[in-house]
Amino acid sequence: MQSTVPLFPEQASTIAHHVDWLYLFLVAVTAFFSLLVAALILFFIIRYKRTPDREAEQIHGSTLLEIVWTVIPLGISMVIFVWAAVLYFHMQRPPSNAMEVYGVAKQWMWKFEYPGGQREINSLHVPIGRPVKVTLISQDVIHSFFVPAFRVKQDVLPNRYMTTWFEAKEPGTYHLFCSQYCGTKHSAMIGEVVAMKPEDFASWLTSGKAEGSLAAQGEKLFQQLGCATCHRADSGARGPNLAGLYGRPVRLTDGHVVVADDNYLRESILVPNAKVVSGFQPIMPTFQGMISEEDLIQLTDYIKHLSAPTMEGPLNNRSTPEQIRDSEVKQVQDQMKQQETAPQKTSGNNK
Amino acid sequence: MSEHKHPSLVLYAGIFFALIIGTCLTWAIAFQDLGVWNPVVALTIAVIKATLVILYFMHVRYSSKLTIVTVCAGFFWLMIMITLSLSDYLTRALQF
Amino acid sequence: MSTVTANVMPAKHYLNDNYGIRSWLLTKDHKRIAVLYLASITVFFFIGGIYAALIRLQLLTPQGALFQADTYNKLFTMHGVNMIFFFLVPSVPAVMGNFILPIMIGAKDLAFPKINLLSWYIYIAGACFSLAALVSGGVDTGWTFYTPLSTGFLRTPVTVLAIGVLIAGFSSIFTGLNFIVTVHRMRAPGMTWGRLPLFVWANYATSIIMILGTPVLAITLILVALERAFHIGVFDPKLGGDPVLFQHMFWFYSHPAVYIMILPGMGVISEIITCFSRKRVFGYPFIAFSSIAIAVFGFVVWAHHMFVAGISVYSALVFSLLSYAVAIPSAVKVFNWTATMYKGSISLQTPMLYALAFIGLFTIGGLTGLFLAALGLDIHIHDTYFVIAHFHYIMVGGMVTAYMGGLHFWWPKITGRMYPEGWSKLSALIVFIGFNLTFFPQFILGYLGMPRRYAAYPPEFQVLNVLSTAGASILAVGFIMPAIYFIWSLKYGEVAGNNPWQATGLEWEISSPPPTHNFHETPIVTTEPYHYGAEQEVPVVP
Amino acid sequence: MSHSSTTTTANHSDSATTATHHPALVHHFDNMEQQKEAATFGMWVFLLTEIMMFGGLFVAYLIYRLKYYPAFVAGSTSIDVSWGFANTLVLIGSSWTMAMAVWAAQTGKRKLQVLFILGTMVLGTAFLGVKAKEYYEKYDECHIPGHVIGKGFNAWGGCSADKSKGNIAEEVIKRDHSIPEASAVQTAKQSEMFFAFYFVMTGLHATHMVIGLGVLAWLMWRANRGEFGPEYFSPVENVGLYWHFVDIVWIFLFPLLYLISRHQHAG
Repeated sequence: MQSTVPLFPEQASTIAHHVDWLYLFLVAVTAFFSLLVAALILFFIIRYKRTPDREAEQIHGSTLLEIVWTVIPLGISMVIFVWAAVLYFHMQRPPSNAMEVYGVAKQWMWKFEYPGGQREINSLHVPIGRPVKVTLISQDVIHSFFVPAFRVKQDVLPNRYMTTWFEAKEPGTYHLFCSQYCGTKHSAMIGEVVAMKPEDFASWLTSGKAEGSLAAQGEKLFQQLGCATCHRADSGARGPNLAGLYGRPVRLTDGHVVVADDNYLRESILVPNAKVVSGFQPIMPTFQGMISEEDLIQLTDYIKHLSAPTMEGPLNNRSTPEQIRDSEVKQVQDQMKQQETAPQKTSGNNK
Repeated sequence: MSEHKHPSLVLYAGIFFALIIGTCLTWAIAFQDLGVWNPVVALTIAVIKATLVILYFMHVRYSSKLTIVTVCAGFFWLMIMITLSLSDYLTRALQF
Repeated sequence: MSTVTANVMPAKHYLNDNYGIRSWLLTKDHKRIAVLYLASITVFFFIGGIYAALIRLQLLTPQGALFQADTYNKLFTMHGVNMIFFFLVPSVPAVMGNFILPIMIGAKDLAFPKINLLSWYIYIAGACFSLAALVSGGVDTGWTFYTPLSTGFLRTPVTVLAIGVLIAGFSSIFTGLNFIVTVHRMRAPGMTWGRLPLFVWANYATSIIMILGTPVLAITLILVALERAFHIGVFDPKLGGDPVLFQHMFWFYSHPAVYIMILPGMGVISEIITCFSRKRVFGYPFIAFSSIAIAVFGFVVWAHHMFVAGISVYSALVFSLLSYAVAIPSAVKVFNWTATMYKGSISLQTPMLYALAFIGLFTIGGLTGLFLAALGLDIHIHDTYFVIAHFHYIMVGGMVTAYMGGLHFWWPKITGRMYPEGWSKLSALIVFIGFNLTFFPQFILGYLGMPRRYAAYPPEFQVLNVLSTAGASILAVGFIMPAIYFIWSLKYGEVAGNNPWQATGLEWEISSPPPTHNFHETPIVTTEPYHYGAEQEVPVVP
Repeated sequence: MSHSSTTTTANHSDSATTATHHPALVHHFDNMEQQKEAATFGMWVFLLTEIMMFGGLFVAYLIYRLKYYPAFVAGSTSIDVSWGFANTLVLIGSSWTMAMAVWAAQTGKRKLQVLFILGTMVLGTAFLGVKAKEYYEKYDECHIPGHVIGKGFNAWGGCSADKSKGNIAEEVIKRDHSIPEASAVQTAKQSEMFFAFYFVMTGLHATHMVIGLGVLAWLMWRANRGEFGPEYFSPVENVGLYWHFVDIVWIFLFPLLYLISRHQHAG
């Protein structure tokens, strides 16, 4: 495929060839039916060319044929649907061992941050052979993170974290495009993804100047902003203890259960009264307009890295939010499903 | 179909009073705490009132099937829009 | 009914009934309104075409050959808005539907002639707004008006353009309303639903979409305008709004709208294929109901434009599945048209050339739609040139081709004169070649990863882009030629006679051009449509 | 599936109709019945578009209501329900007078027609008057979303000359004293979204009312000239359909905007 006009982009990620196989299957289907129709048309116009001595034969139709050409396309499209859906679910579910990177998009540039605190602009360095999960947010309009060589694309929304993941296979430099039209310099909002051998990546990481890891910077912010005055581990704390919170289902004052993911943490910092943990007062002030997207990422990463308290034990600790054991997760998810349909009712659980 | 049927004056007045009673009822119930049932009751009464207006004031009760189909199509499409939009919003939080 | 020799123009017809500007601008005759529409959408087709030409010229070189990025952004926005709302949506329904549909069902006019005229004035008002937006600097939102870019970040006259589109939307609502009522209430005696020409079925299905979809676009654009004027926050994430909701509401109209832009074309094809094969249509009820099925299913698939936009995975699954439901009726139509030619008596005159081109190009366009409905694959090709190529195969390869076919087919009916056959065949061929050269490379570009709406691109995409631009210049020639020979034929064209194609259908039983009130006496229909059979003379064209 | 024969024409239209050619019969209809049915059906198809237009707003309202439930409750509770209640009664009254106007046209009572159309217009105007009063109150309390009209959205008091008015944060606290002020102010700020929908929905409804009043005036003029009777009353019927539709929209807007979360106020 090294001709001057390539037909495929490089297959630089582990899913690229899965996508390409599906693509080729669809190309084959398209080619078959297009050529079939074209061949029939050509045959008919030659064979049944109008001549003075022959009349057209009148045919009303055939129910059998109608059924055949309804069922066959239906069958083929169901194959495509299932195949593509399975692939899609695979592409939407980042492996748990994925390395995390944060990306902030703005008109018209990409900023990336590594947990170690390294930052770069319009370029993203990743190791090969290891899944990388990119958590993305926009500061202004909708952008889209698109790396053709990896076959990944994800719109980047303001006010909401979106994630995508990939695992690079070959070292190299690949295009990073913004594929959602985002204003004047949309076509200049391009960057590069540099895939490196793990050892090269490790040395690249250490060579970059970092002012401490994201979590460390987050901790600094946590102290500066005074979060720690309420979010403490002791029983008199006015805010829930955040240790071990990340990724767990949390029960709210209105009885709903939500998962404490990136978006929940973000919302709780910016709009603290939206989803208050059961057993606590909605007293936290909002930080809307006071901290940047990068600060938020640092805080989130800090909270992620707080491991669960073990010494005090969560059982008698009033300030640990009511968490749910793994064994109960399925049950809770069912409950969440049911909740979605019923209108909510809010009221403090006290008085 | 040539002779156009329409409700009697008594029926018009009856519908009018039913609508007034419905309004008062929905107003009074709004101040009672029925939990999750408040919006359900309020909207049920609204649907009943709207149905009365459609059937009698707008003469659908006496109209052709075509009119009935048209009215139903409107609400059917509205339901398509609501259900499929909510299919996104209500399942976003779910894990998969 | 003799051919060739004794054709003379009727003494009195809708064109010479009376004269003067007022007789046109205040007309309530559906045929004259159709001609008004024909003139105005032709203007917009060529304006949109100029934008397209400039877009293709810009992309000749990787860094952009002609314009700054912001000018380019305005070009593709205005190209999209012009072509979609001011050409494609009104093209077949408002021109051919307006002219032919009432005649086909044996009515003297549409049910509401005044509303019909009003719809043209509304269209013109909307067009004026869109031109005003152009004159006052142009708009660079993209035709999709995505928030929050359109609401909070652009200083161009977005509101003016949004109002233009909103107004044009009401024009299509009124056209749709008129068609629905006309088909239900104005059919001639004996014109049962099973005897309706397929063109009428297709326009009826289109009207359903116009009626039910357009108002949602209207309210969405009103919210955008309010957001821009008062910062109410409905779509502004800074104020707690959800920009994805805009996409839901926008595509609730704009996905069905692509069926507004293809169904009437399918109706035209059914008429042409039968006529030039001299055959009954194969599987009449299946073609008729597949139009309705497309109209209905078209409303439940909109979020396949949003698979990477941040909708829930479950929702994406549902919309992907439903998207395949709409592919089936399209496939059924293609197979039925092809089968109609079997054992026919096929004559390759210009309308038939366009119809055959339609079948081929629409098949490719439709099948590439499956790529975009396939979840895992759409992630890669969404918002790339693959999408551009796909929908141009539907919109240009499908609808514009059908429109050209229909225009050639009914031109003798509309004007009473024939176009020059040789020139028109040549132009059809040029359009076909130019079109494929323009848009086929874009499929490859898209899979290679070139995003849409790029004013500049990495150098490795240049070869395909140059091919595409070369194709576009050929395509332009193919569209300029008809404009010239159609105008020429108005004066010099051969007089057509009532039925130059020896076609069936009520429109071919009245004079060309038709008399003002279509029928002197209400016709009574006793046969199915397309009753091509033994008792008619068959013209043999060399 | 019979075989083909040619299409024939016959002298159909003349035989069916024109014994008495009504002056309102347009040339392209065969008879008054066809004309009337086309008109009514056309009106229904138009109302279909109206359903979808308001429908888009209802969907958006529903989604945001789920998202910002406490703020929607607070915003809804801050509206004076008695005016909305009164307006509902007024509009239902106008629907009845409109229905009676159609009845009067069908039965050919000219004076009653004019009277009932006038009554509908009076009630419709009264509705708009109350609406204007409510809008002015919102303006005074700075509950108009955005910062273009008035002094900018302010739901935490101190905007109106009467300092006690328009403080949604205070309302929130009044309902549940345990809620701290910081949280109440957050909820009050979020109620901007509720007011956005309040104004867009009632505004679109009021626009329909204004158009309706214009059409009613034209109708009254025609009714007064005695144009309508048992033979020909489509315009009255169609304007009636439109007016009833506007009434139905309000029947849903009233509970959605004024009532649904009211109970918590009492509790």
